[in-house]
Amino acid sequence: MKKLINDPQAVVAESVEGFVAAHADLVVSSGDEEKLFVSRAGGAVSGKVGLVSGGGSGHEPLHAGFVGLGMLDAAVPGAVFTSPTPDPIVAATVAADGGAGVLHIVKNYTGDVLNFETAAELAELEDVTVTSVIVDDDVAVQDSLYTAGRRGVAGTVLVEKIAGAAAERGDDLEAVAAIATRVNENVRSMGVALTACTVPHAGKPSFDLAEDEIEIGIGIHGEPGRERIPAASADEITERLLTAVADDLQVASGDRLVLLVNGMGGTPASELYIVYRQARALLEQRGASVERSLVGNYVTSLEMQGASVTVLRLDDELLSLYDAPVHTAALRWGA
Amino acid sequence: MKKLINDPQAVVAESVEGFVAAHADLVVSSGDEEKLFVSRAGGAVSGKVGLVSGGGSGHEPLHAGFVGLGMLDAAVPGAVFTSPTPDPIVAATVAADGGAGVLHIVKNYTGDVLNFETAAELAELEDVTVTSVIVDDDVAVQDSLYTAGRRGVAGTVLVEKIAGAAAERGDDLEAVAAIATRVNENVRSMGVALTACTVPHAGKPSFDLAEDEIEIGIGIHGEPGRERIPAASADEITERLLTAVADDLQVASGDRLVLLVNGMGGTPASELYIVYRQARALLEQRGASVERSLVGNYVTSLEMQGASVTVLRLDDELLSLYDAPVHTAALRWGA
Amino acid sequence: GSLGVAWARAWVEASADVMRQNRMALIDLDRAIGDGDHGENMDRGFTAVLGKLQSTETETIGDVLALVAKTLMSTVGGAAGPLYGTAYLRASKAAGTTLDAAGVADVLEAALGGIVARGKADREDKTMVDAWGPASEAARDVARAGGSGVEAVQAAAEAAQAGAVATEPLTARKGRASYLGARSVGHRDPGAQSTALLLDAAAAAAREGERG
Amino acid sequence: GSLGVAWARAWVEASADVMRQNRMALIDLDRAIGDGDHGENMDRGFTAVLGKLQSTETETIGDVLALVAKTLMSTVGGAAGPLYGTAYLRASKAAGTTLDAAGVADVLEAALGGIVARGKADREDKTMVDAWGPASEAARDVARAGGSGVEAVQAAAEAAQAGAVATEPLTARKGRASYLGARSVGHRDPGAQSTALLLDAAAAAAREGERG
Ligand SMILES: Nc1ncnc2c1ncn2[C@@H]1O[C@H](COP(=O)(O)OP(=O)(O)O)[C@@H](O)[C@H]1O
Ligand SMILES: Nc1ncnc2c1ncn2[C@@H]1O[C@H](COP(=O)(O)OP(=O)(O)O)[C@@H](O)[C@H]1O
Ligand SMILES: [Mg+2]
Ligand SMILES: [Mg+2]
Ligand SMILES: [Mg+2]
Ligand SMILES: [Mg+2]
Repeated sequence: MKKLINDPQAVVAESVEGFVAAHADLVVSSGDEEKLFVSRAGGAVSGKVGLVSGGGSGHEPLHAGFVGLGMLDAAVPGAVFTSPTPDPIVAATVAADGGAGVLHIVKNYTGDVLNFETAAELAELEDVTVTSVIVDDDVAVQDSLYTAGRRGVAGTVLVEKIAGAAAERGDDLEAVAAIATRVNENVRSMGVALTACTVPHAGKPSFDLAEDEIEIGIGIHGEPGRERIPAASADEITERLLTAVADDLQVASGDRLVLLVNGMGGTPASELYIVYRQARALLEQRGASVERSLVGNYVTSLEMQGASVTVLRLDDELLSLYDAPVHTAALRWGA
Repeated sequence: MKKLINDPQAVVAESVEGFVAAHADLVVSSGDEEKLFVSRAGGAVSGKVGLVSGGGSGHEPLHAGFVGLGMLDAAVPGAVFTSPTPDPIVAATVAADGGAGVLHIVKNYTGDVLNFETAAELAELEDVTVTSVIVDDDVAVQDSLYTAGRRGVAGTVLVEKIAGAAAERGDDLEAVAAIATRVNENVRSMGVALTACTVPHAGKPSFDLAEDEIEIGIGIHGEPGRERIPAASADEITERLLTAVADDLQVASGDRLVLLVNGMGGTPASELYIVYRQARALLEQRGASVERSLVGNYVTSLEMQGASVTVLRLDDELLSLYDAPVHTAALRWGA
Repeated sequence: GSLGVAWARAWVEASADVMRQNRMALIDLDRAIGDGDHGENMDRGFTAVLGKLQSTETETIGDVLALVAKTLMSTVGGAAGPLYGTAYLRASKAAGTTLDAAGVADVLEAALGGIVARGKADREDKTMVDAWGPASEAARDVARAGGSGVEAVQAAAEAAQAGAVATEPLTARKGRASYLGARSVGHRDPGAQSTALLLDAAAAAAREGERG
Repeated sequence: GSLGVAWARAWVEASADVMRQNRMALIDLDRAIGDGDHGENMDRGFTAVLGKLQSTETETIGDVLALVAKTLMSTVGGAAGPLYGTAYLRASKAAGTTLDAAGVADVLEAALGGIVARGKADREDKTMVDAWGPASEAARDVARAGGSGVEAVQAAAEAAQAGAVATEPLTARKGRASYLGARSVGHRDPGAQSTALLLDAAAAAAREGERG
């Protein structure tokens, strides 16, 4: 394992320190190592619903990179690939509350769900009204009442963007939660890994992949995927991902879409655009139109090589919220 | 070698196809495989000095990701790590000319210099006035009359940004070239690689690095660096890079700086922020102040793991040009 | 044969020890069917617990277990943090001043109840429930048979280890391993194994207490 | 013993062949002290040249070499593209209808002059100049000694190969290998090697022409 890090235990703290120093116009850190969170430089916006997300670190720019105007109010980074504990979530929730309540955007992992659940209860004790929306867009995982259900992956960015815009325009907590839920219902993702990643404190790759194998349906925590198949061309891999996503979402002719091709951290941009090219072509073959696109590293797995394809079905309102101004470290337009 | 590609020979063409499809609001492709270039969607801006850059592919988002308002007018992607030939450079130059002449921003590699040189001569035959600025910010390489001189690396982004702003405000060709030269004179960079990268058509890593070795002073073409040393902590590596950069630039107390920590393509954002944290601290120890920061993948070497540190000394004019609006696929603010 | 606050403190110390020693083994189990952090999480948690314990007076078993609960909840994170946190919290409430075999069974059942309440896993879902379940049953059996508290802990530890081993052929239906479906077969659940290790530490502390 | 347009065409065909066959070897030389693309660049260039040649009538050696020049210039890129492009362009201008030994020497000197004009490398800078230089001198020697055109090409090819080998102990001062400084020592310059291969193709074509 070679990484640009110092003490493996200090990775998150040092990285957040660098992050808030580099983006001091946008964000501040709580500074408290026991209750570490990142929030908007200006503090809570009075009267606005606060948006808080978080989860294990290692997925940067998620979530701290999306704190700012039109998106999150606070982000809580756990240890690498480990959900944060309730305490910092509570602290972030209190900090994000502008009096209109706080929406927790939680990716569907047992750990995230349980820790945010406890935090929500504790925050209510501090007189903050909390509603939670669970993001579960990963079609690689079978959705079933008898399992942990689908994971939340790159679709989370679109939930955060669009719910953030709803909060910014003044929607109340219930309405923001409803928008977030609507985005989650209309977004699907699936990913592939060409290589594993190495968690700093583990010091070994999260799984072993032969030189001619890839993992289809990979999660964002270095957890193994749905199946291991022989390496294939970008077009073939993309077709596999896109087909699973579009079938599950039942993409139909006339649908207006956002297409997000997300890098897992170690993939060159040029390869993401090759994936994008094919994904878009396949969507257009279905008669759908790609109205907006994002291509880049948004929800990563450390230095993993690979990509995920996310499709969101738009309606007029979602599109206008998507287009609304956003100014964060990792996403910026209109502001 | 596992990559998200189809035919290794088609990587550049397919990637550019995806890129212009994803950013159709900003850019178009010439479409001509023999004379491939990317230019602003609106065409040349009448009366404005045109900015053209280019070079081997594999450094994305450089250069096509910087085509748009306030930055480049056209970018010419060669084969992976191979300077483009004169023909597409000429075509891009003609396309970028709004009647006020064209500035070529050329990274200092023998191939780039020679091909742009020929292209400039040929473009003059088509009645386009061309001036060239050579970027050579890499302090890892000894500057000497008797060698190829220093390489152009991540500092190129700052040259393109600031010269682009000068062109956008209406400076004439000579003035834009003077600004570009001033940026180049005030910018220095140095990089490190933890892993090599693999050129698609070569199919093998560009060099072999043991599990406990790193390359200091790496170039952006997978060419080996200045020296190979045992793996070290992020803080130690950063100090090595920053010291070389700051000494060469003679950073002094009171200097106002841009600090760019650039990822080589396969490095997690979290690690870049750890490097940033230390680089900034060391600059502040020298009494300098970091006025603006960029942290991310700007000038990459495919999937190489590693980073480079770039420091630009600002004056009032350079700062205001840096802050001027820019709207490209990879850099956006104020527009 | 009964267990008191000294045992509880010794258990925590032994737990911190065993988590440190098995850190990499648990990471490796979690790498296979999860995300490779379980050993790190538990080690971080019990290191913190040990620190807290050393600077805290405790009068009852319940005090000790409550301290463990709070500290794990606020330092472990992930799925294991809230689950173990709730387990120890419920256990702390169930614990009397000293534990005979029935008391041990009550405590383990309370812990199990907390885990199930939070995680909603059934037996054979390939989670830590598959260690806590057999453990509490074994303790209850010892109580019914008239054995001692120490014997109950010993039986619980053995049953937990057997339960952890028995997760190997199962297909995971809860937690991160469930994403793997059939590919989770053949691997031991890391949380079940950490449970077995913790109960083994409990048994070792009990045996030490007998001797000392 | 003189060389005409048929030889020039045969040379190009042999060149395309030899670049294809040595693609990976040249990539490997360039990986060691450069960026690993020289074999790919040369193969791409000469594949294009071959295609063009097959669809183009050529009357003189100069026609053939001019076509090579233009095509390399517009397909190779990198440092080698303009350098070889200029070399063949100057060579095409220097070439008479047939080449005796002096004619061969003139052509090679012209090529060398083009490369030096563009690349500003001196001898022993560890570049293709270290192959073209000895090659043109060897051809001139043959001419002075009264040898034939075929003999001149043969001698040039041998000198180029020796020159390429002789780059190994040198420290690079031009091109990408110069970034390595002392670490470039011990590796053969890829461009010098491709020059040697091209001149070897020229000699092979000349021998074939003698026989045929
Ligand atoms: N729903 C659940 N019920 C009971 N135990 C669970 C549940 N989900 C996960 N676990 C336990 O948690 C363990 C994983 O803990 P850990 O690796 O620390 O957290 P994470 O899965 O968040 O990375 C699993 O091995 C399993 O025993
Ligand atoms: N200034 C120069 N003069 C002569 N030859 C040069 C010069 N610079 C580079 N070369 C030659 O070019 C070769 C490299 O070509 P190539 O790998 O195709 O281009 P690049 O270096 O741009 O990747 C070197 O091996 C060397 O022989
Ligand atoms: Mg985890
Ligand atoms: Mg090259
Ligand atoms: Mg885990
Ligand atoms: Mg090369």
